[in-house]
Amino acid sequence: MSDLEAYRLKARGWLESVAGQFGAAARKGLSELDDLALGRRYQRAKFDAGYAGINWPVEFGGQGLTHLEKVTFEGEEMKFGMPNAYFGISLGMPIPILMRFGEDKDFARERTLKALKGEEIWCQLFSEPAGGSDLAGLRLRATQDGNGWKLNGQKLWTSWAQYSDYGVIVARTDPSVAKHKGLTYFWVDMKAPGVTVRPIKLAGGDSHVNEVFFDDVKIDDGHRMSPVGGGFAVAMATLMIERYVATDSGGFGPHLDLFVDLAREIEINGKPALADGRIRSAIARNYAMRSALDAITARAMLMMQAGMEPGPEGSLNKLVSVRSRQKLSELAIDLKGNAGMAFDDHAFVKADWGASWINAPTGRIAGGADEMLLNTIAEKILGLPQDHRPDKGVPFNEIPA
Amino acid sequence: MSDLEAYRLKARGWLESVAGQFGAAARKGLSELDDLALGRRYQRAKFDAGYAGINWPVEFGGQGLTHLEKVTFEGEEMKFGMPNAYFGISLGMPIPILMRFGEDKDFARERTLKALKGEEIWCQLFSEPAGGSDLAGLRLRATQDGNGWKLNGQKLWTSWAQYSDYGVIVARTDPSVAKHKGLTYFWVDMKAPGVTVRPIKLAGGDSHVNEVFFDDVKIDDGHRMSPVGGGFAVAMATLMIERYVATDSGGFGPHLDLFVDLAREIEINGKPALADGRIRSAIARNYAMRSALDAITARAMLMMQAGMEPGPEGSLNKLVSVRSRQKLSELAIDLKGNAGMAFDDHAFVKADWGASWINAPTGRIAGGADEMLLNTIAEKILGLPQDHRPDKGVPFNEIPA
Amino acid sequence: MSLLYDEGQQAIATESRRVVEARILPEKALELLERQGEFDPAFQDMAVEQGWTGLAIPEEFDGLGLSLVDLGIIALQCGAFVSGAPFITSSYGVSRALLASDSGALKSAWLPRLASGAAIGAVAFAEGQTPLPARAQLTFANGRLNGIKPAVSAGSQAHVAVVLASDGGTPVLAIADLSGCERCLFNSFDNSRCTADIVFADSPAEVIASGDAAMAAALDVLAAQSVVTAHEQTGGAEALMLRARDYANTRRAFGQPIGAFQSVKHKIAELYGMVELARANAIHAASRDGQSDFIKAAAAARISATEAYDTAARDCVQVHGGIGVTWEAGLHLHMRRTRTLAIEQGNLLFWEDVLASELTGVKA
Amino acid sequence: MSLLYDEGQQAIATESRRVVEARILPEKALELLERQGEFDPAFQDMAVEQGWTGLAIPEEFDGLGLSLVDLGIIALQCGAFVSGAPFITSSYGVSRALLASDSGALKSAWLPRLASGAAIGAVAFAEGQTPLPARAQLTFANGRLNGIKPAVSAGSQAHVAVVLASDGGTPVLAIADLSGCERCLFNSFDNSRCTADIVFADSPAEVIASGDAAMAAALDVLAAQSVVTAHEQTGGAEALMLRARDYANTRRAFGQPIGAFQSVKHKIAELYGMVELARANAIHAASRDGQSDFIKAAAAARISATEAYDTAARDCVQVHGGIGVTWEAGLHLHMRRTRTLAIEQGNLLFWEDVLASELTGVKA
Repeated sequence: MSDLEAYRLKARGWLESVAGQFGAAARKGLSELDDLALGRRYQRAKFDAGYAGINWPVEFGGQGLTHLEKVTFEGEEMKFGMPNAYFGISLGMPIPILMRFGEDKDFARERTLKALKGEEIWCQLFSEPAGGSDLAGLRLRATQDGNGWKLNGQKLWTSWAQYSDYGVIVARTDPSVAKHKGLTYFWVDMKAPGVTVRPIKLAGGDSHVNEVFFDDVKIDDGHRMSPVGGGFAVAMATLMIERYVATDSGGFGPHLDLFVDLAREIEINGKPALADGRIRSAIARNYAMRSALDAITARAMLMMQAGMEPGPEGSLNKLVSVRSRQKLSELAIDLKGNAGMAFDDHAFVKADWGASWINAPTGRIAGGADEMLLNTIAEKILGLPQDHRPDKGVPFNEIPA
Repeated sequence: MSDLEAYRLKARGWLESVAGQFGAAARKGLSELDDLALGRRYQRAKFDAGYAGINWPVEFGGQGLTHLEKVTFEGEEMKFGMPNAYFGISLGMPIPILMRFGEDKDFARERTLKALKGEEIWCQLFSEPAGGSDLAGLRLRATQDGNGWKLNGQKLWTSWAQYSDYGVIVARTDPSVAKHKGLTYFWVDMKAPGVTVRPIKLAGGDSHVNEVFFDDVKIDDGHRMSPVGGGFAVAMATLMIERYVATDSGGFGPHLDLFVDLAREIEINGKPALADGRIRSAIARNYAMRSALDAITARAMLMMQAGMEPGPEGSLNKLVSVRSRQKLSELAIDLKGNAGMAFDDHAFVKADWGASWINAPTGRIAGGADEMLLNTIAEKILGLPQDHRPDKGVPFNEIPA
Repeated sequence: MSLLYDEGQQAIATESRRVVEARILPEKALELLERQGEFDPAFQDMAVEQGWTGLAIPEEFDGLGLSLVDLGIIALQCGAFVSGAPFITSSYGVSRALLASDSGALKSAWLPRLASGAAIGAVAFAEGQTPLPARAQLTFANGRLNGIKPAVSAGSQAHVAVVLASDGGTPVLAIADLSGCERCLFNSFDNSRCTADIVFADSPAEVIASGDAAMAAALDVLAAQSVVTAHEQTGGAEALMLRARDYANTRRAFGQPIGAFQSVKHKIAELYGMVELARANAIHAASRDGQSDFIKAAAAARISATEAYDTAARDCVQVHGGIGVTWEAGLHLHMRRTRTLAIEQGNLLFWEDVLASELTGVKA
Repeated sequence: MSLLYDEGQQAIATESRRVVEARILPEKALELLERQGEFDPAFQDMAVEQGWTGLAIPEEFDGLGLSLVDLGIIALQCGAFVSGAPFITSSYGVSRALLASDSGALKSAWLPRLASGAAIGAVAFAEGQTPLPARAQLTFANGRLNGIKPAVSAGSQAHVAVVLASDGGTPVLAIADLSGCERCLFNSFDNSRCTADIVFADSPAEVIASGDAAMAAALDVLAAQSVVTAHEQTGGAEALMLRARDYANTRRAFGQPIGAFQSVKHKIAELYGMVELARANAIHAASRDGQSDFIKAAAAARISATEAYDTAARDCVQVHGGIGVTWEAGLHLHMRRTRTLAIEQGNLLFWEDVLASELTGVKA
């Protein structure tokens, strides 16, 4: 048995031992605040058991293991519906960036430890009303203020900002140069005066994303994590991490077995749905698609084990999975007929077809819309031309709004 | 019974009376030249029976009836597989343009009569190697030559040029102005010295389109059918006619009943294919799509009868029909299993799934590629922005090739 | 009936659009999503005042005696604004069933009340995912119904229902006064449809048809409701297509309106095509009411309209990006309604089979 | 077997691509379209010389004793150039059937000849559109076959065939020397597959397996051939995707490369996705040869690869516009091959059912 397989079994053992305390069943019916509190306790338990910061340096409180152990643990963890969503962004992007780009190492170490223990949460303040897909088009201003800075403007779609202690932010420090050249990267105290967080209710009824307003928020120049005007590069580095750590965030929704179980209970024109060619075709084609993505992931793991760089096909996962999940979830609901109209607002995306369906559009937009992913494949992998972009090279303050 | 219905019955009666002589059965196995000869006799028979130039002015040898009688006759004619393809372009675009824009009326009348009788055939010389979708990007030059013109260059995709006596052509008379401003519209004698026609063999094996080379072909200024530099407008007028007269050119391929008949003979896993949900779904969805297009056409007819302008939804026919035909033809071939590999190069697109399948891509490209049709819908009907076109307004000879 | 709207029908279209647009507030619809079994009274008032409740009921029963084509025109406007409650469709379904009965008493008892809007009707055929159960769990004996009809649209509000029940194994189509019936509410993703389980406990009912005639009459009611629904879906799809178009023309990214990017532009053009196909089939089906090919035309309309509305909801949200998935933007009102309308009157699996059986003579 | 090619396998990939690219001429393929029953001898010579004919045959029978993964690598290159004749697949199918038999005599009679390329094999299971007839029309009795196997790939050239026949209602899998059998040619859209009807008239044959064992062995052979075919389809799809990419980068319209228009750009990006899914499933299936989930993996590979090749053919031609539908451009070679490969080894309807049965335990 490979070391990795041994690690997997040990991890599953621990997860099973705490599932009763933290798992899907334990969370059922909890208010979001109670669920968050449970989540903090779960994160602390992970830290104590050595499952937090698995592939992070020991001096930052991590375990000093590899990406493989991390992915292995997350693969197992996914099955238990643990309350870990609140820490996904925090530990996914801002903290790694802080470890890498933070000037004050002691501060970085202290923040990292508290984040790993679930005591502090960080958010990522990138998107704005004017620019969803267009990261370089940000408007929020940071102006020189003594030997510090003053932030004014608005961010949008900031996940978990309402529970965050700190955040990383990209701001425009020079509007007179081309749009991706005038940005700078900082960290901010989310409790600082002038920061207002307004949760945004989403189509499914929940509110994990927020509008964040900055009104003369003063920050010390020590908060700067990039050269002045060098923020775009750090922001891109963050997004690279995002692509790379991207574990299936709801991706396919419920497992295909759940669809088979559902269809097994149903008759179409008095015959078993599982004997109907249309349902059989849907099952077969979904299985083929999922097994292909599994094989791509498995091959990437083997390559990493062999010290190779996995191929770009890894980027297909989100594009393929969420789109197919949207249609399969619709079919699952329709299959149930009138009974399909029953709806549980708090169900989990990976366990319930209604939740999977209502949240699918968010999945197709957040973290790179389908169209942006196709552009990336076309341009970065296949070398096709970039789209026409009239604002290319134009000073930001001369681009017509 | 409406007059139109009476006209339809009379037309069908006549068509049935000559079907034995000219119809699909009579054509089976004929060489293309023999089929053309038969076609000329059929066209003459139509002329004598009063079914040629149905909606054309009487002084040009037409019947002086309306577009409705024309469409009604064509709807009936389509069912008999008559050899009329050779005259479709000729009578569809060039001759109407000649009637409308030709300076010399006697000449126009004489040509029109001979074309209506099938004695002469006209072709339309628009597309070139450099520009399929981009009509204004034409390169073929017409240079002043005494008080006439000299043509040099190449045309491509010219239907039936190999059998044509005359053609209408768009040539560039001024490369120093924006691309759509330097074009002029002429007619040419296809038998003139310097004209070389090379048939192009297509994927299905047949060759109804051609390359046409012009090598110092001299034409009199009387051949000019537009102001110098005003050719683009006349060309667009021609294409407008094309959209408007567009009768189902193979569109859906074989009738859906033929698919049902095929499936009726076939078993899937020992059960009738017609009881298989996948086949039932394909039949139901194709029927829904076809019945919708039929309803759109029927409504357009009613509007024309009521003297109204039909809606733009008429433009959907080609886009929707050929795409769906491509996939249904594939399914029909696959359904037959190994037997589906048998292939008849000379079968008719509307009677044979193999012919329908192999020629479908041509249908999706000729007379407006899918992508161009979608652009037209988006821009002309919905008012969405035009694509970025870097060559807009740039003098033709300064556009990078 | 003609495929071409006459002047009167064009007037109905314009007027109904005007009033729906003026009276139906999206904020109200958003509120109702979080309340079970409630609907927007403003809509019902408008429907009564405009005479929509009696539109397709014969004049002898105090209706306007207009056709399915006319009702479709109203439904299309209701669909465009995600309004309508289910009554436009369900009360019509009940009136259609009543007109199929030969009891003058039944007709005069209910039709005038349905026409005036004093009574709301519900059609309770489906059980689980079977739209037309030939052997229903709901039983009929000695003039009494016993059993439960699950998840009936309008069920929480209806005064009268037409039900498909089983009389010792023989299907019967019956009319029941619901005043004595318990309604069990549950949370749905589209609560304003007033969907509820209806409990029949020795509830009196009168038979309209039985045996094959009952199944045929039920299918006719379901088909007619599908045609009304197809108009509603077409209206919704068109509204989404236009909303995507307007957003694509104003929202800018990378220095130009996003509508200049073909991925957006062609998505919307494809929606235009689907909307026009759906419209053509819906009007065609309505115009075939009473003809031998009505079921076929209704099934075709059902398929095109469901495809169009489902695709429009997916693509319109996608074109909007982040703003499209917010609660306030309300695009999810359409998204939720797509599933409701895809399920009410039977899902596409059912209608594909109905149509395939008509076209091939082979049963599923 | 691993999902990851080792150095030896990467070498096979590079080398096989090099020789196929050098030796296989599109013009030749175009010629062959118009000749019935013929194939490109240059290909067979190359296959022999490169040892492909014996690649997956055990060394004790003069083969190289390599795996399905290795054969897949070759098939992918063949697919990229629409080459291959059907022998790579069909001779392998026969050798696999032979290895399943327990007659040493049969094995040593045929396997070395198949390995050397001296003999060409054909797999003749299908009748009409039934890929695996449980009650074949072809009959077996007293060591003799009687009947016709229609449209057998490689049928016009094969020396030996493995057939599915019926022995008084019991299915048998048998090996037959074809020297005495008449072959009836017919025109197909992809003539170089050497497809022909094979006529058995008291033709001697030896049984490899009978009853359920025969059906199981036949399905195993079909599945293994499907995995080879899936690699061939993946290679074809990838070649078309890259050809569309290259054309879109060079061809200009409206003043820019057409690849800058998202309708073109995204079509090609989608093809990239389908190609990678197909590749992943094909390699995965090959690596599961001999495992209990092999049939499932093979069916998944069959589905992804067929979808990818079909879509790539449609879209690559569409991206090319007019030039794409000319005879000379030769894209129709791929287009024709998509249907051949979609039909050989059984169409998707068949494989969807095989996979659905495996996943649900419910038969079609």
